[in-house]
Amino acid sequence: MKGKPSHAFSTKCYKSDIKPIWCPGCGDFGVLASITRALAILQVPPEEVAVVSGIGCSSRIPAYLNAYGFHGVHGRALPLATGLKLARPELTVLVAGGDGDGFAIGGNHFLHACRRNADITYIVMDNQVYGMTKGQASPTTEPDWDLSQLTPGGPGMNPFLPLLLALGSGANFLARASSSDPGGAADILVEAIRHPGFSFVQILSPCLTFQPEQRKWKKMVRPAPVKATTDPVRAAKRLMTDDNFFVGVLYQGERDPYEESSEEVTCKLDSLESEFQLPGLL
Amino acid sequence: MKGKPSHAFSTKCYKSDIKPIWCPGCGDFGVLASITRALAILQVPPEEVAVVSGIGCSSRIPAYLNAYGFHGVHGRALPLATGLKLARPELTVLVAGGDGDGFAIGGNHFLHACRRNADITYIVMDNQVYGMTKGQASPTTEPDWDLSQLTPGGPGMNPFLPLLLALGSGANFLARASSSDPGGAADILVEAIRHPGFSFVQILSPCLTFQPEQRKWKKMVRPAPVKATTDPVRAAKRLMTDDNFFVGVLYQGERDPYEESSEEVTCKLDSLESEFQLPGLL
Amino acid sequence: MIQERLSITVAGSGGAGAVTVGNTLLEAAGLTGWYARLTRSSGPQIRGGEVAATVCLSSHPIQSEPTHCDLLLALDWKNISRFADEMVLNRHSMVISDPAQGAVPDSIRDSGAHYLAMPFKALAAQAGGARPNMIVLGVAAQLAGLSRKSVEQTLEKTFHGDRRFVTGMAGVDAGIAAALPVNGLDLPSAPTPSRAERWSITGNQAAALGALRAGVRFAAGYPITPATEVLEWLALALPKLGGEFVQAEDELAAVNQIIGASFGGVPAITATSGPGLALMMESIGLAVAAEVPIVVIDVMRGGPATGIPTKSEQSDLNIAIHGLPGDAPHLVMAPTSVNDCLDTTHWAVKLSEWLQVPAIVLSNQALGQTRMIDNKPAPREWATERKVPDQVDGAYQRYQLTPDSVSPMTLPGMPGGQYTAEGLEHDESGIPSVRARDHLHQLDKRRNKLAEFDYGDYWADVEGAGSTAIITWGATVGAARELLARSPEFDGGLRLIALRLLAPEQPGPMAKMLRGVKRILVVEQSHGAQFYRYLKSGYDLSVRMRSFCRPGPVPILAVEIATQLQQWDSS
Amino acid sequence: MIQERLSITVAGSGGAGAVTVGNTLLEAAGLTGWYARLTRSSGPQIRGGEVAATVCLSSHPIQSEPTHCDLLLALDWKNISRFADEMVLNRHSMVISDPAQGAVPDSIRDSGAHYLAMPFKALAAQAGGARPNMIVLGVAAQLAGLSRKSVEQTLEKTFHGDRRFVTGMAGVDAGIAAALPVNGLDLPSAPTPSRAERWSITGNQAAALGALRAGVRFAAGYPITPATEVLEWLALALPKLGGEFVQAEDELAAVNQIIGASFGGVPAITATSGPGLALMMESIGLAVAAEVPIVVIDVMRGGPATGIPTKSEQSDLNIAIHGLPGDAPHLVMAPTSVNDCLDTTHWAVKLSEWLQVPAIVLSNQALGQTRMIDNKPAPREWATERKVPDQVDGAYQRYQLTPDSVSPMTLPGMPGGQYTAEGLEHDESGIPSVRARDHLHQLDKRRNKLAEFDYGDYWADVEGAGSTAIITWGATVGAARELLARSPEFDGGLRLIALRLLAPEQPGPMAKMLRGVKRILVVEQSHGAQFYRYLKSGYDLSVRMRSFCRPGPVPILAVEIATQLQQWDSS
Ligand SMILES: Cc1ncc(C[n+]2csc(CCOP(=O)(O)OP(=O)(O)O)c2C)c(N)n1
Ligand SMILES: Cc1ncc(C[n+]2csc(CCOP(=O)(O)OP(=O)(O)O)c2C)c(N)n1
Ligand code: SF4
Ligand code: SF4
Ligand SMILES: [Mg+2]
Ligand SMILES: [Mg+2]
Repeated sequence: MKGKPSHAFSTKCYKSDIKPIWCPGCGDFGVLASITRALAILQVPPEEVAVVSGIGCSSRIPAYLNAYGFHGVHGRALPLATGLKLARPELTVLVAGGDGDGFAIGGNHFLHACRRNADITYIVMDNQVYGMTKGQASPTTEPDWDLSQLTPGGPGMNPFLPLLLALGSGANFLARASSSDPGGAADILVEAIRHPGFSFVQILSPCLTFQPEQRKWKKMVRPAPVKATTDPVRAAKRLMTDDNFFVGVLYQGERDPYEESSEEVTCKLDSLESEFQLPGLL
Repeated sequence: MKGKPSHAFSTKCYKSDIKPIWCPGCGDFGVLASITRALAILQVPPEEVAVVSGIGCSSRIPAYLNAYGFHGVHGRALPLATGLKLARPELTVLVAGGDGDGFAIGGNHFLHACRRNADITYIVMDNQVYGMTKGQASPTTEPDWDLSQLTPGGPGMNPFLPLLLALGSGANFLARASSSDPGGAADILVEAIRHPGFSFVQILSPCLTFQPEQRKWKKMVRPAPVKATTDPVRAAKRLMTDDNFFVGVLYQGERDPYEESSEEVTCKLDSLESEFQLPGLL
Repeated sequence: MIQERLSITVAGSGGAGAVTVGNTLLEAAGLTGWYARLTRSSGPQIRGGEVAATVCLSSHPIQSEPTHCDLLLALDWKNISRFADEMVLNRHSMVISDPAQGAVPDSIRDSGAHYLAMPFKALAAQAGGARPNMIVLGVAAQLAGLSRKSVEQTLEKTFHGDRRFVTGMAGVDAGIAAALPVNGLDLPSAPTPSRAERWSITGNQAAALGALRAGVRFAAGYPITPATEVLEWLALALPKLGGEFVQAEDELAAVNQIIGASFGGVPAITATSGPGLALMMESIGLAVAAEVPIVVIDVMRGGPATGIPTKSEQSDLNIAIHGLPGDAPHLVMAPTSVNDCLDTTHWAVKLSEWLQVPAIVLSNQALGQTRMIDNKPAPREWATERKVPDQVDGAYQRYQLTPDSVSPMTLPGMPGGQYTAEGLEHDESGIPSVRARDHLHQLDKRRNKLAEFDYGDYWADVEGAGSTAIITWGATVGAARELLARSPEFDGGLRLIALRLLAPEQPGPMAKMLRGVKRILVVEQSHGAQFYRYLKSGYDLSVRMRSFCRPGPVPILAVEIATQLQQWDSS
Repeated sequence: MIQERLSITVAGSGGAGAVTVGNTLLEAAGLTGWYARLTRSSGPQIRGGEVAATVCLSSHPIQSEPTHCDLLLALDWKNISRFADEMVLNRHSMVISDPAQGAVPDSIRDSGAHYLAMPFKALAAQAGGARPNMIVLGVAAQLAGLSRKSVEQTLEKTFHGDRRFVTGMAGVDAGIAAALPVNGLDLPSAPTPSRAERWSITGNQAAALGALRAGVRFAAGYPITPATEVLEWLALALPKLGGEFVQAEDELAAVNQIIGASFGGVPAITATSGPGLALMMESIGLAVAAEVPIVVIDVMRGGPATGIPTKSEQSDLNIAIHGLPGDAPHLVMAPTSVNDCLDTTHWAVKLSEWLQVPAIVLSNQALGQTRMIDNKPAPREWATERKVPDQVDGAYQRYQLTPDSVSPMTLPGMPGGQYTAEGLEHDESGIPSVRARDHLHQLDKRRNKLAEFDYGDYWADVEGAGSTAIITWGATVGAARELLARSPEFDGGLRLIALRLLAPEQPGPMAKMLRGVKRILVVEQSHGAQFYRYLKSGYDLSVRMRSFCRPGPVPILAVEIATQLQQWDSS
């Protein structure tokens, strides 16, 4: 099997023993599997991994992993993870959550994380719906999806293309994966985690409870026909014209990651304080 | 003179008698002039115009206009204007503010306003700095601008391209103008206001106090060499490769504007209430 | 104590159909002339998790939680312990389960409840493939004395004519038959069918309706448990009434959208819960400073932080009253029952419009998500409309100082009324000002317009005339009301004071209500005694005062209040 | 009353150089052994607006605002009325202006101040093209008794060796000469040069320094007046100390970034003002629930809403204490002087780390943006470090119930310590739970760890032993302190109680401090008596209590407090 780990940490080492609250058939199970598998491929010790999330069905994932986790408030996982990564650069920091958490309430942090380019990996489990609150339209919901009472007749707006938004705001590693192929998704995650700087992976992860049509996704996803481009203009064109079902790494640029200050102490606090000292009396 | 009004409302009709707090030479004076001129061209009665803003030097603009105005809190002008427009569709609603207000704290609403496509015109007076708080880097500041103590050595990140972000989130009318040419800017604003749905105009508006180099902008701006495209892919390419000094309408798509519900009353409240009525007793 | 009501809980894992049974019992009870109430409790799972539906039947309107469960029907025992805290079983209770689902858990066996085994699954199989929950429905109906016909009519509506109706009724009949020989339930007296108009409504729906009655024609919101249904009903109704609903990108947007709409002259509302309210506070402060009327409904859940989203508490009182930066007087009010969500919201809109100030309405999960069969309240009227001038003569001053401190407010479109609504401190015309005098004048104005308004009697309900007062608010009022109804025997008698208007304080009216009161028990569902402390800070209550506070998620019961009073008596 | 200090205001339109004069006077005074203080007041303009710089000199450390202005030097009269509220002129005052700038405004003429005309501009022209503000500097130095040498040394530093130094000194000399014949200023006694270490620092800088002394090595923030300088100094210092500063996209991001850093084990801080604090509240609640230590400095300005960004007030007390949804105990503290910003912030970090809870530090514009020449406080030490286990044995429970209710906290990287920090209610291991028992246990824990901790004497300062107590906090402490120093004559004597720890309340220690007190005046700079009401709600103070509250932007003076007490005496 591709990417099967043969080392010290098995995929099981990364699973906690808490039973997920997810509905039977929820795509998030596949995402969970892909993350544990990716970590096993990377052989990073569980205690050196931190997984940060917001609120949503998908955002419950940290507790299901054996790693340090933070289940924060709705929409703020990216800044929390940014603070963690800049304070503790040696950790492997993942952020995982939903399309509502990331592109509705959390949209601003998404833009700015792409621009800032701190070395974290952002996994969005995109089911085009707010699952946790029982099925409302999210920013990636189709205009004619009419199953929510909040948007009778459907939201009536074109969905966001998250990968395009990320590209436009400066992200440097863009990939799409599918929860129906945890092995394939794991390989993509491995690349994303290895990528220096911010990496963004959209994982199509069906919500069969509120988006029963997504059952079909499994058959619709297929590998991207061409390799990842390093040209943002070409990437933009691809993202604006593809049908959202190509999986794989789609763009990988070379912008330098956000530079933390060195951890070296170059100055003692006392000498900084002396700035306020008065010179000797006249 | 191009666009000179010859009708009932002169540009002066749209000016209030409050003296701006702006520094001498601030680009925002030019923007103010372009707005009054555009309104005079459009001959919309002052009481049917509403100008909404957030906080910043630029966001002070509503009070300098003779129109209904709302000087709200930092970063929330777009949703406030959206609510106003949807509640009162017959008004001409403008939003005006700065790059900090719009792309830092207000970034999420910017994305969602582009997607929602309500019929409002958003004018960002971009000076690549937080003027009001005495000069910190904004999301459009160059990476090496090192005049703020908050970002010693410069922010070190690529600036956002606001027009590209708007395109990526679904905006349908994109233009750039310069405060140094209020007449030209006015003509662009006229087109923007006439455009059905959300229109976004980035006006380069120097802050000579904290960005003295922007004095040069006047000489750097020039009309875009080609006409506005209607093809988003082509627009993306242009926006990703231009030097940010082309002015003019750069993209105009044809997506339908956000549809308010009709103002017609199709049902009386009583009959809606009857949903809760119990059927007669058995 | 005479049995006045009957409480039936049906529990089972997700998909087993406990909720269908609960809904059917409620509707059938309504058809039979009972007052009824349905609450649901579920685990964190969205689907497939365990759920408990509790139906309470009574011949009188229901105010509060049942003190114990009369009948527990367990479709299975999976995760039943999740509900243990919320379900009081004692020797008056009867528990029925299918032995095929395993042994009765210890906690339930030890409760002293009378136990009965009934092979739901086998009975269902015999009844032509009905689902076991239909057996349970039949058993419950029979034991509660609900007619077969009322169940039939309800099921028919639910499944409109579909096959499930026929097999369902087969199951129900089998259940009825199985229950016939069972005795031991202490049935309340059957209801006297009444001609009063009844309705079946949740607090969240009632709040939405109250807003519409008050003239709200714009709403915006971001989904959040347990407030989403307020938004859902508004989204459904507003377009039909010529209004508008917007699903916002977040709460920051939602509150600003309604501020914009209201600035445009359209009364506007949003609904949220604690975390969303926190995000709205900065902009609610803007509405205070710029004097724009808006209403924010906070359907409270367990806190702090994400807390317990699906359960009830009254712990957002602090933030609702004190959560704005600066000195920012505004209205805070709270419905005292499911039905009262209607009128309190209606009133909130009317006051907010009149006073040009934001109103926060504190509902909670226990009110918002409980469905009641109750008397439909007669429509109320309040004559307070927004003060909009017919026309503008001369120089218009938006923030003019007036005798009642409310300034006429022009609306966009009105010639000569142009002004800029301002979140910076300003002078009377709205021009920003840093001068001490302008600041003081506007602060005085914003305080006085609220403090000097006469809110009338509706600000609080008083019941009884005893010398021991129970002061409480919100969902907790029901338990206190029940105590008053049941226990007039307390030494000196009881008096209930239920505040509907929480802020601003009403020292004069409160003093009147307290005449003859010797001691006060302050009852609330919070951990930090938020209400008690608020009363201490805002009123000069010169009698002995005690706090009884307890956090959620379990509702406060009349008996707990009684215990507190008894302890006080004996201490 | 003996003149103990001297207050000099230099006013002029932007670009006229009033601030340069103020800064130079401050530094020169420092070189001469004076204690000094510089405040600035400006209009809304960013540049080119009018500005007033006020320097106060004293032979003793300065606690509070001057009661009046001894010397007003007006470079011009443009918009001087903007400062009218803030500048007390009376018959003890002297006003000097250049007649070429027009007539003295009525308000100033009517104040009774002694007036002197001096042709600044003409003198400057004569003095080889110096700017008029240099004339003013010379005049001020001469009248204040500051040596030419001290001015020269300061100007040399400012202009380091540049041409402006030479022409500047020519102007200064001309000013000194012009002032020689002037008499009429009531000079305070000259300072006794002291060997104590002095420094020149603002409250915002001191707060930043206090954080660093306490071990903060991560900060994030979004600029906002008047808090930005806290962030600026941190941004400058942190990289040199191996730490990190991030300019965030907004306040929602800033507070979450520091939560993330602190979760990683690095003590972290942010600074903001009212509007930004409001945006942070939801996530501060997260830090309460997940038990992550963070410190948030709120440099208060005038409220509500955008309010008066450049001026001071104490009106964020309500939101700081009560602004979180749910029951969310946390620390709120406030420095009592510019210097005390250092130690209070230091202490806040230490307590927050020990108690694993957010601390909100309420500074304000009057403390944060005032520059003082004062004694440098001796370093303080607090031994409270975060409880991090050396290693983990067996199953780690992040939210374990312990005797002091503080649970050991592992840090990422520590093997076996993996857990998920949780904003949902949870059990001891951190697994989400909706059970009443878990909720109660965790609520108790979060309350008790704060309520049962011994904060020692540092929680409040007490001065005097009189029977009339003044209870106050923050920037207002200075005025009360001054009153105590000046007016021991009040009947029964005065006692000052200055609270540094505002929440949680300390009923025991407070009762001790109040022994022998017969009445309490609660002094604060808010419109809504926020502090008074908070004291009433949280303490059982059995003596007579009165509120003296007044909003900003003008600081509260000792004399106002005295008047309040006198009125009380006579009522
Ligand atoms: C401030 C705030 N607003 C709203 C909510 C309610 N809420 C919880 S999860 C959620 C949406 C979840 O959608 P998504 O992120 O797509 O996750 P999914 O459940 O689909 O995996 C919402 C609106 C909240 N918890 N906090
Ligand atoms: C919630 C909040 N955070 C921060 C501020 C402080 N603030 C006021 S204006 C501003 C930035 C203004 O920049 P921009 O929008 O570019 O306007 P400019 O002054 O450059 O025209 C900031 C950070 C505020 N008023 N409110
Ligand atoms: S509701 Fe949808 S997203 Fe949530 S657990 Fe169920 S299937 Fe998954
Ligand atoms: S600071 Fe800059 S943006 Fe603000 S008024 Fe001055 S020049 Fe204009
Ligand atoms: Mg989703
Ligand atoms: Mg700007």
